[in-house]
Amino acid sequence: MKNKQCVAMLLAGGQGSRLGVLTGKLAKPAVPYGGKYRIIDFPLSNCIHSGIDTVGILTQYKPLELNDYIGSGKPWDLDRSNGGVHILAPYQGKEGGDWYKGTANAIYQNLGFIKRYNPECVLILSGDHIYKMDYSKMIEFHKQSGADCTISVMEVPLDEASRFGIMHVASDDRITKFEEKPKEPKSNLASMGVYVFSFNMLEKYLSEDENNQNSSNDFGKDIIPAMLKAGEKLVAYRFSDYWKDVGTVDSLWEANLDLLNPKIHLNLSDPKWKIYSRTSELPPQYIGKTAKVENSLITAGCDIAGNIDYSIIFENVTVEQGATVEYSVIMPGAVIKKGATVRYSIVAQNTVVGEGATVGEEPDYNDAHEWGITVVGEGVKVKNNAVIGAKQMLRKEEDGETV
Amino acid sequence: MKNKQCVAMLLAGGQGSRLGVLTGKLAKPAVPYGGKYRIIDFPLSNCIHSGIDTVGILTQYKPLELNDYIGSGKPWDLDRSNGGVHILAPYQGKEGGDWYKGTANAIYQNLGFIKRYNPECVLILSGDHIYKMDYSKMIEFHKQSGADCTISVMEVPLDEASRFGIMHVASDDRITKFEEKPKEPKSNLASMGVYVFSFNMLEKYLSEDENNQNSSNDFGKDIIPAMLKAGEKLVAYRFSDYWKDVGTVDSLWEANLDLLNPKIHLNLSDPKWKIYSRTSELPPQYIGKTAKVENSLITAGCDIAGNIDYSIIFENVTVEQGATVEYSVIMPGAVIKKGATVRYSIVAQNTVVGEGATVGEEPDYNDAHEWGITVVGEGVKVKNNAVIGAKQMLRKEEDGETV
Amino acid sequence: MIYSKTAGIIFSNSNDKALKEFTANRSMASLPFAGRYRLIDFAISNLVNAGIQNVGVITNRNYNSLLDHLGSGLFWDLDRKSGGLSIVPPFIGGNSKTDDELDCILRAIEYIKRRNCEYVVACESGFVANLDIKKIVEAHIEKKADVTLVYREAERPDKFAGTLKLKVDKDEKVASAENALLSKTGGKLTIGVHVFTRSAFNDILSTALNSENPAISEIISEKTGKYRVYGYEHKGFVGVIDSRKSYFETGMELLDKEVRDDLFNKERPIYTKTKDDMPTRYGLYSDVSNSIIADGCIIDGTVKNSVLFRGVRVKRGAVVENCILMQGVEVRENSTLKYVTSDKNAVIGGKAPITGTNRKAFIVKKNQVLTD
Amino acid sequence: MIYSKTAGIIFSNSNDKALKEFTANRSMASLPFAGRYRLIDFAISNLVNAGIQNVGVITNRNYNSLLDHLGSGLFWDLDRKSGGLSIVPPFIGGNSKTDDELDCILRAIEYIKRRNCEYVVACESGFVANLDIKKIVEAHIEKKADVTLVYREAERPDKFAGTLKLKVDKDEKVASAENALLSKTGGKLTIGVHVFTRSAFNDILSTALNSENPAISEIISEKTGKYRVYGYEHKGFVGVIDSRKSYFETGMELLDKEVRDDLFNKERPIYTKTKDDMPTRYGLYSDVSNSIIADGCIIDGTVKNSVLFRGVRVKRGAVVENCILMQGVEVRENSTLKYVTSDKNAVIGGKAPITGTNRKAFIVKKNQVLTD
Repeated sequence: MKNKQCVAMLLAGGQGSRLGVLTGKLAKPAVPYGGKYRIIDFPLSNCIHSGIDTVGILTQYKPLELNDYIGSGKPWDLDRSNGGVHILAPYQGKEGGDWYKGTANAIYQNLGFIKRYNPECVLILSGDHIYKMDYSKMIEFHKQSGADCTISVMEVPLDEASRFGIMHVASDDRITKFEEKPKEPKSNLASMGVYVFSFNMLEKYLSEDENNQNSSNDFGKDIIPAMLKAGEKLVAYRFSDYWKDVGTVDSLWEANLDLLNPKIHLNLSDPKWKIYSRTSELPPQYIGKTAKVENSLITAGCDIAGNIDYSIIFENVTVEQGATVEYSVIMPGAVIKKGATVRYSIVAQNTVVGEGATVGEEPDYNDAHEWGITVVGEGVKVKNNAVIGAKQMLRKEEDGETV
Repeated sequence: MKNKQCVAMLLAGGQGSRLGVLTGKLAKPAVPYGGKYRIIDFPLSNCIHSGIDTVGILTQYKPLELNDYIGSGKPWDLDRSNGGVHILAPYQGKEGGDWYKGTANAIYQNLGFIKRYNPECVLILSGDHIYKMDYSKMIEFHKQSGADCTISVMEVPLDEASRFGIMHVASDDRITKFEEKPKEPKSNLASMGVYVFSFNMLEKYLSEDENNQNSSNDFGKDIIPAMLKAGEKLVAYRFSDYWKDVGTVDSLWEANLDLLNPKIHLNLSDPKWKIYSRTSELPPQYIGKTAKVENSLITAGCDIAGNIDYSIIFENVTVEQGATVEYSVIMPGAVIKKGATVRYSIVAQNTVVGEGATVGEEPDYNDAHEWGITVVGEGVKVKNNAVIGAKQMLRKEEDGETV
Repeated sequence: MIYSKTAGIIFSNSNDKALKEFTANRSMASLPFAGRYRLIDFAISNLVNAGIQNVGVITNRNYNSLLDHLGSGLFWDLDRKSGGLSIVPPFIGGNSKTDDELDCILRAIEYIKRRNCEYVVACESGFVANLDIKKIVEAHIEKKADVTLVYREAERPDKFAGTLKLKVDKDEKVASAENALLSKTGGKLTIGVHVFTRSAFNDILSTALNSENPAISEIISEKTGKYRVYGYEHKGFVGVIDSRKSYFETGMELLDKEVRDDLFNKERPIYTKTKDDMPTRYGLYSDVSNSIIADGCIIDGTVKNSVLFRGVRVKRGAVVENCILMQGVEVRENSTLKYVTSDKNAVIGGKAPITGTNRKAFIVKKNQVLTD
Repeated sequence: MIYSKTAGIIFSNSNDKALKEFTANRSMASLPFAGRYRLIDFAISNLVNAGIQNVGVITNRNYNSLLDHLGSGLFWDLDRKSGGLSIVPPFIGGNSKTDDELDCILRAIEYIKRRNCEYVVACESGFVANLDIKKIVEAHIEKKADVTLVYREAERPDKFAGTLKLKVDKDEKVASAENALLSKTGGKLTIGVHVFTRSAFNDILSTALNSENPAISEIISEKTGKYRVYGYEHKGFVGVIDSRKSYFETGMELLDKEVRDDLFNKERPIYTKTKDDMPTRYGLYSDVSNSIIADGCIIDGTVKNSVLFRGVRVKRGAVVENCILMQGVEVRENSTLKYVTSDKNAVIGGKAPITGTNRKAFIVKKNQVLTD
């Protein structure tokens, strides 16, 4: 193997339980987004555009569909003779094997993979964020500042800071303190979950962490605090473009609809920074005589005869005459039957919303606490004329029952 | 996914402990063979030549090098948009995950993978046999005979039969009884570890086996006996070409040297049935002025100045002037220094045999019990003038000590 | 298994002349069609969907765009170790049209010589159809035919030189095959997809090589008695692109759901080179009906009864009706286009409406800027 | 990072005429060399080893074998989504040699126009060397050169039309660059690898397009004063294949360990299309010394001071000395070959020895059967 300046390790093993039925059969990074993408398309496309051609993807939860999606890495130009994309599942050695115990342990178990490329630094990424970022600039910053670890951060409103890992920095942006979801945050610099480590430091702290029986083997909870305590140089790298964690149903819905908001700058078709994805062979979409389509994204293979407004429609979706889809995300292969109404909902793959059914409700701002996005899980068949209220989550039963 | 007539599942998860130091860092199917191949090249090449383009490889032990070796499957023409080669490692679902408990359990855990292709039948293969076989003929035989399971068998000398799984058959080759390594064999039909199952039967018996707490979840020990007991139709498919289990050091050595035996028909360069492998970029071999080479296979990148007889020399091997290699297998990157002698040995990757050292001994037929092939493990450095006797197995110590 | 015994040949330049507005710098095979395809995608996909893994594309002139489109054959799963997609470029170019034709036939013979196949499916490039080649080859084998000619029932003959008008008996055996140009009425017309047994292929092509008019169809027509020639009717949709009029009409036929369902049969998908386009973005002012729209478009105007290729932009207030707009065309604000066929990357729009007619679409050339 | 700012161009037909025995049906770039390579492998690998990911190969005549060799660029890791390896085939063939040369230059300009690069490394096809292109481009940037000409110190000029003989100052700035053919003595001779800044590349090639003698070297020679032209000496091995004599001699130089170690530098491997050959099989009667042997050979005779390509068979009792035998050559039982250079797949052998001399190797043509 030829040496690589930087190897990226993408943590894709989480169960994503806050996405509920959407991750029933799928690892979170494989969840569809934006009409034709999967979440993982973003870090992978960022890597290749940043000149990083060696990426390890750490999987352990429901990896089959994700593995197939990644395949040889061709769609992201990551099929390389030297380097390229590698799926790293837990494995057994002479003394048996371990599942990945935490984010840090997952990387620890694959230090052998990283060592083969003898990199100067390692980029740690997550599989659940939507953003476009030139990692090469961050790596350059890491080298220039002589840091042991560089953490990308962005400013968030102080009243939202308690949802994030929060950095305190000195005037030179050197990190002085890290708090995981502080109750009373004193800084508004949130970690984006993107780290650059000098490889020797990463190896040292992962090994120490592994020997610490009390550790939860997590980057945020264990590795970063240990490095700070030992006085290593950790530096914040500021990022100010679009970035969104899509770990919850609401944030996934929001991130989709952000694509329709002209004020939000997330251009997926910039020829210099395209977001690549694996696509299937489908004829172009057909917009029928009775259709009315406004302010929406619609994808190949769709057959639209109904009304679509402010929605993201994935490939192969059928919306029949008289049906209405508003403020919703309709994933591949769904069928919205005649006269049905879908609002403020995420409708997963291969579902059917029966004739005249109503799914989702618009927000009632007097009772915002009770309101929420409705999710129709993969393969669910909603009966004709059924009424499904706000914040419902419909799961397909084993026997294929309809609801 | 388009339907496939047959999906192959290749069991590559075994630890291969009988190969000792040769599988210290490697899964058995990744062990080098024949000057430029790995064992797994044989079943994979057989698959593609038999028209089977969908192969699941079940791994769990030290899979890193094997995964890299397989990659996208390109060298075997198994990089396909629909089908192709897939590495199937154990994974976690909602309720946690399990390592593969046995060969049958490994397939059971991946029934979901098979189902996507909706095949008529499933071909079960092992990753530790050297043979060329047209599986399409066996599958055709399976269909013609209306069997639920077809097991390929070959005749072995009766006095060796106790090393194999032995089939008893009626006159129509229907299997009546199966004995795993019988002490007093009454039949000489040995199972080659190649099975064709009708998919519905495979699914049924794997599911039943999974619910049986007492099962060891093994094809030979559990599934086949259960099917026989239930009166299913199991048929033997006779094979009479070259086939060798390379599960032990001696058999691996023998199988290598078989390539030099003109009486043994195993042509690796038949243009109609080439054995494909992933190769690295190396210049041609150079045979020097002082070299003497007879009855051997030598591969790209070698620099030979010594004497080679009856040996298999892998790529990038250096044999210095005055060194002698006889009846041996020298794996990639090994260096045999001036005046050293290597006989009846397997010398693994990236080893150094020091000047004047002697490794291995010729058989003493009076004491054949004590004699055996010597193995120098990966990375071992044998000191100058050291004398290493027969049947030794040298392992590299963690601190890189020489022996 | 048919797939391993059959090879495919595609003549990529056949009938280039029929549509010279769009084939000045591309072959017929690389003519864009149906929003995201090129004509050759239909021929290759038909072959691949029958399991055929050896496809030779005989190129002649203007094949840069075709090379770029086909690449290594990856998108058709034909980037294979042995076989797969082969581009068969010309030997040193000839001096005349006849030289070129001879060279194509010679290369087709050479290509097949190196394949280990019993049957050859040879395709011209002027048609659009989703053919079940597997069934056609099976019928060829069952009837022990030397040649099987795929045909359609049509009311009018197309304008291709190579089209044959067949008379067949009850068993589909061809009694006569005449140059369809000599006839003014329709009937059973070949579509340029022929199945040959290997020996008949060699025989017929070698005969063509040595005859004054080096056309395969000519030889088949002359020698119908000598070989076992059968017909095979394709009952599904066949689009024949033999003029700019038929290009426009065939494009418009796609607005019919039955035509789309037949052509984009889910069991036999049509493969093409994929690009990384976004989904199509419909703006606040978009008003689209009865149209085929490829991905990557941005539409904020009115689009009716039209076919829009990848990356077309229709600005606010623009009206596009009965148009075929190829990749990357930009329609300016408040302009009106009716019955326009535009080649790639044109910029169109202005105060005066740009209109063709049902019988004669207005043509805009590649990269043309047509504004006022 | 240099790699993203630099594109490579390879002229695959340069100096085809120099070696017409072996380039009647192939380009210079696809000439087999060193047991398993073709000349172009050295140029492409040099570019790829510097991290360059955009390589255009300008083809002209006889490029079928080259197309087959290069495929999608997979073996050089150049089968990329954007960029990677591009074959740039001729537009419609010209009528004269000058037309062809103009067409090549025009296509080189067009290729670079579409790349987003600041530097261009242009390579001719007649040389064999393992160059550190990264260092050469770095030197070019550091010196703020417009053009950097890679040269070697040589005793005699080669016979290539485009070779320049340089005079350089202490800082390697070129004072004069003259057509080396006009000089009978050696010196600092270019090897056909030039680095250009983008603007100089366009300037010089456009000037060539409009001049009577459309040769890039000619323009550089004339305009040395106008541009910042620097030399860069490659001190490692350079083989120049300008005649059948030099082909033979350069092949034999590989028997020198120092030459091999330099050319097959482990840090910068030479990539080529891989085949699935077995290891080479040495029989009971083999006697081999001082020879380069590719995989897939079967040797049961005597081989000395020779280069054997993939799949050569030397039967029992045969003697092969000072020979270069290309892929698939078969040497019959008990025959003797001395100073023979054989093209692919020949069958050689008989009672009488077949011998050339040190100065003039005996040539056997592709597929020739030379037995008695």
